[in-house]
Amino acid sequence: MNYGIVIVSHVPELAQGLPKLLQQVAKDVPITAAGGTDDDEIGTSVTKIMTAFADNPADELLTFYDLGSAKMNLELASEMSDKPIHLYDTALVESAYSAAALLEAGVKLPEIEAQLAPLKIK
Amino acid sequence: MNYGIVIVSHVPELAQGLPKLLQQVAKDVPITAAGGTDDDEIGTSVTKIMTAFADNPADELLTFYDLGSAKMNLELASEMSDKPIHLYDTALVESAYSAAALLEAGVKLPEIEAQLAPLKIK
Amino acid sequence: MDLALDQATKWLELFGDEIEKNKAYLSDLDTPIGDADHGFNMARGMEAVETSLAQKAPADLAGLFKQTAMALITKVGGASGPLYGTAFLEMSKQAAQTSELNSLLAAALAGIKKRGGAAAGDKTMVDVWEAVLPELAQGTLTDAKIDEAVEATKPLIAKKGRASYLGERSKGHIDPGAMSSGYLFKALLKAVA
Amino acid sequence: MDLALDQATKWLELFGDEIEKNKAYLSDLDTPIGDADHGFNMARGMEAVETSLAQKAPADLAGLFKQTAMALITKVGGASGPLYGTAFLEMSKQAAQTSELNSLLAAALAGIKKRGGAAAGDKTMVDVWEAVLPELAQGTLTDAKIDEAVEATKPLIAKKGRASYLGERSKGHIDPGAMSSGYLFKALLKAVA
Ligand SMILES: Nc1ncnc2c1ncn2[C@@H]1O[C@H](COP(=O)(O)OP(=O)(O)O)[C@@H](O)[C@H]1O
Ligand SMILES: Nc1ncnc2c1ncn2[C@@H]1O[C@H](COP(=O)(O)OP(=O)(O)O)[C@@H](O)[C@H]1O
Ligand SMILES: [Mg+2]
Ligand SMILES: [Mg+2]
Ligand SMILES: [Mg+2]
Ligand SMILES: [Mg+2]
Repeated sequence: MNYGIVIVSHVPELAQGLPKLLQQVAKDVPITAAGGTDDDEIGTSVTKIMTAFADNPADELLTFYDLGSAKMNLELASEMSDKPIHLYDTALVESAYSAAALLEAGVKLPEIEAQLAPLKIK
Repeated sequence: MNYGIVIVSHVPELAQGLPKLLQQVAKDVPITAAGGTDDDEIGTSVTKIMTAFADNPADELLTFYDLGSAKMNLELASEMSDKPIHLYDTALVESAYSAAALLEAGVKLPEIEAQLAPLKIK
Repeated sequence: MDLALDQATKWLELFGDEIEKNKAYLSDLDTPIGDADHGFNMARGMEAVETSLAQKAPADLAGLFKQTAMALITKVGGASGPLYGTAFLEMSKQAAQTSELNSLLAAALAGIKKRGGAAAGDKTMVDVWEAVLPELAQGTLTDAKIDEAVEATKPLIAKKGRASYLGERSKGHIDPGAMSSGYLFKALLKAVA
Repeated sequence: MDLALDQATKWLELFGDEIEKNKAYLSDLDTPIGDADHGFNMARGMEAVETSLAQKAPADLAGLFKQTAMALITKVGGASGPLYGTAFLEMSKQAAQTSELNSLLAAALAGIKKRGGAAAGDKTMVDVWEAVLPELAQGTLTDAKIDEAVEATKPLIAKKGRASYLGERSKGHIDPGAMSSGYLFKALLKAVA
């Protein structure tokens, strides 16, 4: 089972930047992102999220988001997607970083989720 | 007492993007940021942080960061700064957003800190 | 009562008009407890609904609600997008079985609550839906009661959405999504009158 | 023993040489439990130290350590910057009172622990400093003992720094900052020999 990470943010720059932080400690983990509305304003886009899902070469995706409306669009997108999508209500930056480092180290999903659990804040 | 927010991230784009998310709900709160090393690589810079402190017109600053080494540089910078600096070990995006919205609403610092407390994850 | 295609079409037109007319006000409501865009989000979404329905006239209720849902989901840009989008998506699915209005709206409300996780009292659009649907089912819904339901969100402390970040400070402000849902039900009353 | 300015200068030169020689190895250590840059960070920092000292020859120990601190703080770019930077900053302040080596190093260690919040057993450079300082004070420190202290970080689970995100997976890897501190103390032994 190969896993990838998808970052969903209301802000395009955040969606561009966070993967750089992650890729540094997870060079072999596929990471894609969706940031901003279709017009690159502050908000989220189901279309962009579905593209991030499809563009990510992994079979199964761990997804992280910033604010609640991003979560709702993530859920809509995952209902429309074939891939298994895992969604975490954890601190965006810190939990995506943890997940990335742990995936690179070959840690299995249940153990990763156990480590993410204390970061649940939403 | 007027408060401002300073964002410190290892990534330049994150430091550019997060303030946009915050400013949307906190148009009157001064927000500055320091992202990346002096060469704009992944890391943090005491120099950039001190500039963010000085450029922020507020008298007192609430600061948020991503990873531990950013915190150490924040502390170094605050030791070298005249302004009172408050540093939070809370989820970067979610707590900076909370603080911004609450400052805009005129909430006092003790109440803001009470609301940030459950977001402490580092 | 069974909702006819022409009534539903009128419903959406009237709703779109109210949104367009009041978009600045809705965004004002979204300022102290949000990011000041609810009206503009909804106006953009309803304009996309209008465009979609003009480009392709739906054959039936299910089609009308489906097109509406997709336009809102893809164009609104804020929380109200997935929420109203899901509401119309559920009505679209339900419309394959029945055109009975209360049944459709119940499916919509269930969808909103599932999508957003809100319950009555959380200071969201759900508060208006929960207050309005029983009255509608009894045939006792009026504009005044809709106004009351919207106004009733004022003293609540927000538990969902951007307003929830303000905590106590969300008290004393009408919820913008509640207001737009108020417009939705007033438009419905006119459309089925 | 009192540390003389020429000994301290030699110390930093030898340390800089070891860092430059082993930067790829240090970054390799920083790969399974970090972001693969510790060696490059330290090399950049020590090059900046060399430049700074060449541009302005410090008048005394305090000046030497202060310039070293500022170069590391501003140029290292990673956690080791504020940590080693604080170590030398504290030695600089202490050097205003005394040149006694153990006293200087104790001040440095206290600074590192305050800055990073680490304790012995957390799998950081602190583990090496804590093991080495008593031996140094007794006059019993050897390269072999330094190697042991560095190696002793291998089975530990990291509690601080980027390695701490790996949890259990940080076991079985030598801490890179411990290794660079190992070079620091080997260089010291040579410089004061
Ligand atoms: N989880 C939720 N459940 C129900 N309604 C919600 C939820 N989150 C937000 N809302 C509604 O959405 C409205 C805000 O919509 P809008 O301003 O368009 O989105 P955003 O907050 O993303 O800018 C709120 O007034 C509230 O009625
Ligand atoms: N809080 C801390 N206290 C003590 N040492 C630490 C701490 N955080 C990190 N370190 C040390 O720093 C080393 C990593 O340095 P470096 O790779 O230059 O920084 P970064 O992790 O920011 O890339 C670790 O091996 C460890 O020895
Ligand atoms: Mg809004
Ligand atoms: Mg919005
Ligand atoms: Mg490193
Ligand atoms: Mg680094």
